[in-house]
Amino acid sequence: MLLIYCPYCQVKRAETEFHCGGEAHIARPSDPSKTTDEDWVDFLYTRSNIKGVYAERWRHIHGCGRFFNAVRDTVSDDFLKFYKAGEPMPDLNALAAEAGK
Amino acid sequence: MSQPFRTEKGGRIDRAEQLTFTFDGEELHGHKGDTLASALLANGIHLVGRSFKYHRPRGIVTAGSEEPNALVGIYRNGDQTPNLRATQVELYQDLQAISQNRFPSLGFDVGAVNDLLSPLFPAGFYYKTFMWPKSFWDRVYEPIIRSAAGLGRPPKNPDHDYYGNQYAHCDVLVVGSGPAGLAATLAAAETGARVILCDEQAEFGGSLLSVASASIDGKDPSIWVSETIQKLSAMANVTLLPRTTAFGYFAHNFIALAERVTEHLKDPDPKLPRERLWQVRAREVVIAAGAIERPMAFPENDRPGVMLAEAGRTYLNRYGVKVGHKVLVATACDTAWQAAFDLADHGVEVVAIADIRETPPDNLISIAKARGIRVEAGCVVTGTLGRKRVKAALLGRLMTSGQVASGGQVECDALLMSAGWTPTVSLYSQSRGKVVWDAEKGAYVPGKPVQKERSTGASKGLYGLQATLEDGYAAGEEAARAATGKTATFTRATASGGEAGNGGTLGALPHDRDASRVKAFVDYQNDVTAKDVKLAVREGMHSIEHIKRYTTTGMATDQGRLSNMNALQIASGSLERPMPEVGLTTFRQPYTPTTFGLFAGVARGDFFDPVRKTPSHDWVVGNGGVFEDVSQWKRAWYFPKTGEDMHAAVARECKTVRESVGLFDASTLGKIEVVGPDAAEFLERMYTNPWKKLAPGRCRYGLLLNDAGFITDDGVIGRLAEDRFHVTTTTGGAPSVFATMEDYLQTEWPDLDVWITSTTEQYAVAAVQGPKAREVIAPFIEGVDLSAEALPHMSVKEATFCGVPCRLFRISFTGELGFEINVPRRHGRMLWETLAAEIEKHGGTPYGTESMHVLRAEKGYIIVGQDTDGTVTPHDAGMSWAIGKKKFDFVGKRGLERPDLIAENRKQFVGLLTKDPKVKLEEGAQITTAETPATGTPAEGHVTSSYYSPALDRTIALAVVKNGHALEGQTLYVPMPDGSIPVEVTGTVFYDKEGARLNV
Amino acid sequence: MSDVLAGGLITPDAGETPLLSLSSLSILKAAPLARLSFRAREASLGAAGTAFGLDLPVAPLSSNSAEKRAALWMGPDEWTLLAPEDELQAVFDAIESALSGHPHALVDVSDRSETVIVSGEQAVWLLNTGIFIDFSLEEFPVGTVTRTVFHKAPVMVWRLAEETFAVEAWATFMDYVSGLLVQSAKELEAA
Amino acid sequence: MKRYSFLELAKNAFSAHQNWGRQWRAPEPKAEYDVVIVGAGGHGLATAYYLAKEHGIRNVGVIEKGWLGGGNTGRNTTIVRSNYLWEESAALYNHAIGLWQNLSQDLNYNVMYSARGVLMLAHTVHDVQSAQRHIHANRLAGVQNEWLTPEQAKEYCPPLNISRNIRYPVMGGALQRVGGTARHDAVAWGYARGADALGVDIIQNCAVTGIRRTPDGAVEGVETAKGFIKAKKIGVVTAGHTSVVMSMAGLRLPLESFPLQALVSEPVKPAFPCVVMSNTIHAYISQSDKGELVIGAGTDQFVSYSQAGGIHITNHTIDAICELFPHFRRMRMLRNWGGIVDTTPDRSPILSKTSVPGLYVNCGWGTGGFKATPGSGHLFAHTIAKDEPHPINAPFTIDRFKTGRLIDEAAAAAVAH
Repeated sequence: MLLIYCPYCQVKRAETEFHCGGEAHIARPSDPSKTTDEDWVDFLYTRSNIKGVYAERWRHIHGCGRFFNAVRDTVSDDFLKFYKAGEPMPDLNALAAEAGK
Repeated sequence: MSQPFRTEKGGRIDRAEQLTFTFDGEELHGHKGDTLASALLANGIHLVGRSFKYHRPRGIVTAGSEEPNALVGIYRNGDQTPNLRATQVELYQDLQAISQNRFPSLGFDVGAVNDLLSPLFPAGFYYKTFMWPKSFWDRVYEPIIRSAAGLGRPPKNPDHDYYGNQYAHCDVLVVGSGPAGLAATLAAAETGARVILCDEQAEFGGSLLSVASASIDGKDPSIWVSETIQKLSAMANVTLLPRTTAFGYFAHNFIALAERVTEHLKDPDPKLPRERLWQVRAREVVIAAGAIERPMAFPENDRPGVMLAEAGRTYLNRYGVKVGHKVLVATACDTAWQAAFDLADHGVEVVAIADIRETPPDNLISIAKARGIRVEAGCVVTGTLGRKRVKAALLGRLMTSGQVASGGQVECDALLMSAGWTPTVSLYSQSRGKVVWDAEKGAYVPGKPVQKERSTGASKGLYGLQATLEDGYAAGEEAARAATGKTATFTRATASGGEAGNGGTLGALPHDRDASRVKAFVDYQNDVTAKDVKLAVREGMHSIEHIKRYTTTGMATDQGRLSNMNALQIASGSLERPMPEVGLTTFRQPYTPTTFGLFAGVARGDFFDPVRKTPSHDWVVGNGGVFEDVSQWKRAWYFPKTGEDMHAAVARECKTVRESVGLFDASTLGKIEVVGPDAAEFLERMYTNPWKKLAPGRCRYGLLLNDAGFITDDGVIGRLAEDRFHVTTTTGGAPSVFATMEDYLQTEWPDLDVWITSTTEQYAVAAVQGPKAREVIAPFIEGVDLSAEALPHMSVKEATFCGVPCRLFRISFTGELGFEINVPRRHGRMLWETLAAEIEKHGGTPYGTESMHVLRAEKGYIIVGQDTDGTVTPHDAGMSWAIGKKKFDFVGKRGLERPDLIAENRKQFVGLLTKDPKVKLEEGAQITTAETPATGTPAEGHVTSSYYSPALDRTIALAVVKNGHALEGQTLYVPMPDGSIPVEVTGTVFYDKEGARLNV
Repeated sequence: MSDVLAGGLITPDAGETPLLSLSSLSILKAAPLARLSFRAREASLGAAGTAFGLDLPVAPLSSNSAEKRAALWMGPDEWTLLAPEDELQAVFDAIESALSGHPHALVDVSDRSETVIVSGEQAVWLLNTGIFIDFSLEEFPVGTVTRTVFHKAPVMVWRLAEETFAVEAWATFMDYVSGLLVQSAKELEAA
Repeated sequence: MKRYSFLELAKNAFSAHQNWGRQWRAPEPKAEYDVVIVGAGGHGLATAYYLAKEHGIRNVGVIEKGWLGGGNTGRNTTIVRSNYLWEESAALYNHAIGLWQNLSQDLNYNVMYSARGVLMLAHTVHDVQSAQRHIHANRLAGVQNEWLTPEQAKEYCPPLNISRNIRYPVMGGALQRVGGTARHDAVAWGYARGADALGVDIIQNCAVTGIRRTPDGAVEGVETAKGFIKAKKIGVVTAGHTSVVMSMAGLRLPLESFPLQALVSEPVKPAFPCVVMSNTIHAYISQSDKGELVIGAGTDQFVSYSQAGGIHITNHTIDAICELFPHFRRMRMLRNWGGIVDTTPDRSPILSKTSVPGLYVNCGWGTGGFKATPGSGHLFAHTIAKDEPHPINAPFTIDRFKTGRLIDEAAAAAVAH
């Protein structure tokens, strides 16, 4: 059971309070009618599924209810960073290097 | 009352309290403080079980949780728990134990024939045979194998014990309470840090409880233990957990502990949990799990009476039990000598110390000589004699050539052995740490920490009492500092005696016997011999994981803690690769076998999953209603009157609704209040339908898709004000609809000024449906004009019901005139009972979900999740009308445009009428064009809903059929095992096609 | 229990017998009250606080209380406002009128949930049988309020005093929550 | 290949089993193969075996990062069944059932396929509807599946608790008698031995680090820990790690990899005759020939390659098992482990050519790949050999996610009303 920091509540809580929302920074096209089928499948289903450091969404569903993002190493499950929704994706390579991943 | 192997004095048992127990029905005696194993040994009983594969007689080998042989069943409350380690079972009055894996008795076991046939049963033999004739595998061979395998018998009766759960946080968790663990606990506790100390044994102290020849601060170590424990128990920041095994080390410093609360008690209070799961988040962890002694892999090393030297010492010093009268000590290291000395000091005849080393330390030799013990250096055990108990051992002399020369035979009734020590790295390994090979110690030791932990003392290969204490203090201090930044000064104890020993060996020992005839066991429980490991390598199993799986070594209930190192060495020799290159298999949780009930915890019966009940629940129970489970809810399914079955009750309920009036509890439907200036814009984007022009006071049916374009939910949405909507969802879909809305709102459209609030539980909802619905509610409603003109179909108004504020919807899921009254939940029961009494006056009836399904099917309304299954688009469902054509976007709009969602041949929602109006189709039945389709014919679709319709006095069905909308009037077939049923494709509305009944 | 806690709002329901009453622990049903879910952006907080008669807390997981009023931080744009049962409409109207023109959402959720009061020296122990939160005073001081999970049910926990907690759950989950609390607490009755 | 038999076993007993040969070689990789299979799990080894046996393509190298059978093949709960809802799925898994029935004899290796029956429980009205739909669809498709009442279910599986007083009472179940279990390691080893005997090179402890492509985009070979290996065709069968390997060829897939846990109890005497699954309360259980209760848990909610899940997942699995089989509450867990499952959005696999000429992928089996092993290998071999799918696996393309022609096995379990 992971230990997750909610950047809104500013506490670490057990994973059971949270719902994972999958890979982060996959924006819904702002004008879907102008997207191709390829673009749409990328938005809907294609995921980088990275083995290593990646950014994902979490929602503090049994807490403040907010979505936020986290950078996690999918090999060790260690979190490297938590940040609020809307903030830009951090430099994953830099975070990985810093954490020695 | 004789316990012939009990010492005169000494040990930590309570000699004043004698306990009676039975083993295989035989009445025996022991003392408080005994384990079942020590009590059996005190009675001279070594033979306690039969091995897994060859059914060989087996005795107690260890004094700890790693015991491979002494697995017994314990009877309690008329049922038995299998596979308990006798070394861990604390004795209580009238304890009943039975041996396992033998038939008819432990002494005479027919399964022992396997031992004679063992040449036919090498590792992996079953992969090479039992293939002919083919049908014999699961009919003949497998049942035989299954009944021969297994250990104890499973419990027969439901377990009525209760299991507890405790979540805990601490600064420092210390696992193990030997010298290192106690020192670490003290050091951490002195800083004020919150410390939890757990130990799998009943008493704290670990190895300190079995030493006879050392002191701490000038005192007997066990006295230092009690003083330390006394001190720790007085500290508010310390939690002491005896009988508690740290069995799992998970991500983010989460450690699971199993506390055995009542198992050691004769008559535990039923209010106490049998066991308690501790789920601990520790800032820092100190692993002080110690080390375990390694058996020597010599031929016939499994004879009852052959046991580990340290176990012999523990039984003597801790339990006051002599493991034999004539004991041979076979060793490769110094520590076992101390066992010989202690036994000699208690008057046991130590027939010899056979040390495989050419030159054991002089000081040990002189102590032995002083006690008159024969010392054989460069000497190895090459076999044992005796069947159910060792009688004698064969000795061999190691020659410089590497050969072994016979060294004669010595008589003994117990053989203590030690091949050296193996640090317990299980928890470290579970923490995802990588063990490293320490060639000097001949052991795998913890490598770099991966999580916030450190190993201390013997669990990292550090031995010697003083060194261990110092290391423990340092580990505790470091852990506390890392967790809290705090330090403290305190007095440290110093030890004398208990020096670290040297020596040790790995793998199969050399002997002068016929290698093909003798068995030197590596894994006792699974009957894996040195030969098996070599065979696996010979057959190409070169990965240690392959060797493990092929031979099953290390897969027994001790998870290889006793066997791994010897097996690895043998593999290493066969593979001609050094140990570290062979690698070590992964240690998995649990550290020792852990009760299922502990994991299940409180989740049983009604606490298995919350039972959600509506305010009408008790009334429904009182009126004979039957419930169905819909997600976590209990929903009234139907209301049978005396003598009615479900069919009759439903037929009556439906008819009554159509003819007069019915009352339905709609409280379970999800409700979401959407509020804010952008509320309409938000719904516009979420739902397929247009919302901006919906006037306050009016309702509209809303259809929700996912972005792939498939229907996921639906419900009626009422506009209460410009900026306020009351959204309803399906019962099961409520949580996911809410979560989906939050997702889009927060992450895609954070600029919208709108917020959503779940009000599912704020309101109790009663639906009154039927031609008399208006008359029924009229007496209780104030503040609203109920006339068709003022309150037309699909309206919503705020009003009061019996003076209670309510939201009154005029909507219908039956096709009849209908109202849904939402009152604050606390008034729900009043609402229901008032209406129930009122409808009775009008000849009405309460109705349940089944009738609701029938009534809506007569009208062709879909049920999401029954008529749709996540692959249905609005077009398929015949609901293109629900799509706002002019909308810029909504969830699912783009998905719907994908090629296969607009392709020909999609399955479309239709009605079906059987040619014979009495024949009711089965839901889920398949639909074909051919009357007698060949096997493998693709189905044209399937029946999604099927009922007897009281209104039509015939059966009706809804279905999805390929191109169904174009097939109206055509005949298709529903193939059933006893023949095809012809059906006609129809529209989906069977009753009141014009909707006249709604608009009254 | 002191009745000034939480603005005197969280009080045992006079009509209910205690669910559990031991020297070290009691579990009591709380009396009904007015509960409002208030959602808004930061700019509207001042006006809302004035209308409500109590400032809305902005520190995460904190609460403010005054006589007959309590405001609980639920999220960065979400507060639960508590008032006596009979003041529901007045409070609702006051806030609505003060905030006209400010985007916000105010929803009556008075009946959505029920509360039990868990108090006594074993209160933290009991909560930790089902809640994975560190309730030490350093980590969870008096006044802290949070949503979390109790076994399999979502709940809200509000620390009213060192040894007193309000545990709120959606109404249909309360049988489960209070039932399990009582069952686990029975252990304390064992010899 | 020296054939195994009882006679051979007896003969070898006289020579103290000193003369058994290797079950497979440990060859060095050749410079070039006609086909390189990445991943020596059950599916990969089966693919190699059938390439050699049925398509005469024997110059095949199977490149494995660790030890053969060490991924999900050696970590699953060994359930075999084919009673899937959609015609496409049922055909796929039933193809495997056909091969399972003769697999021991075909491989001359006892894989212990045991058709002891798979019983899938229904606990709600919706479950019953769903089960009935499966049974009707299966009957038309020629797939065995039948409905049992609670009493019949109890008769088939005596330990089952069919009391009406449990939280989610058993309302019946769908039984596939031909379903059951097999010995997972034996499947990998049997295929390895069979493929090896036909000339296939199985290269263990050799990680693939890159997929080299020609200027026109087609595959050229794989970079490995033991150097470059040229290949005309490459089949990727690396369950769990598919995204990692496919990204070496520049392809992104609709996959996410989740931890999936399983566990066994201590061994006990026969206590459980069949396989029981419950999707509603999330549990499946059988008893191994060794006597261990083998229990499958759920997946964690986040992508992870750690092969370790949270204890709360295990807790929920065991509470469900104990609810259905309350006397197992006193049984004890012996071992708990995790695998990595790559999961598609429609919970059906991808078994397909790719946009890269010469590159084929077999992935996305989610939690249920073991049961398909022989069929998957057989069809994948066909797809690679012919450069076009077999009709059975033709629907299992990557493209279906784009066009929307999903084979949505998850949808059938959709939440109801």
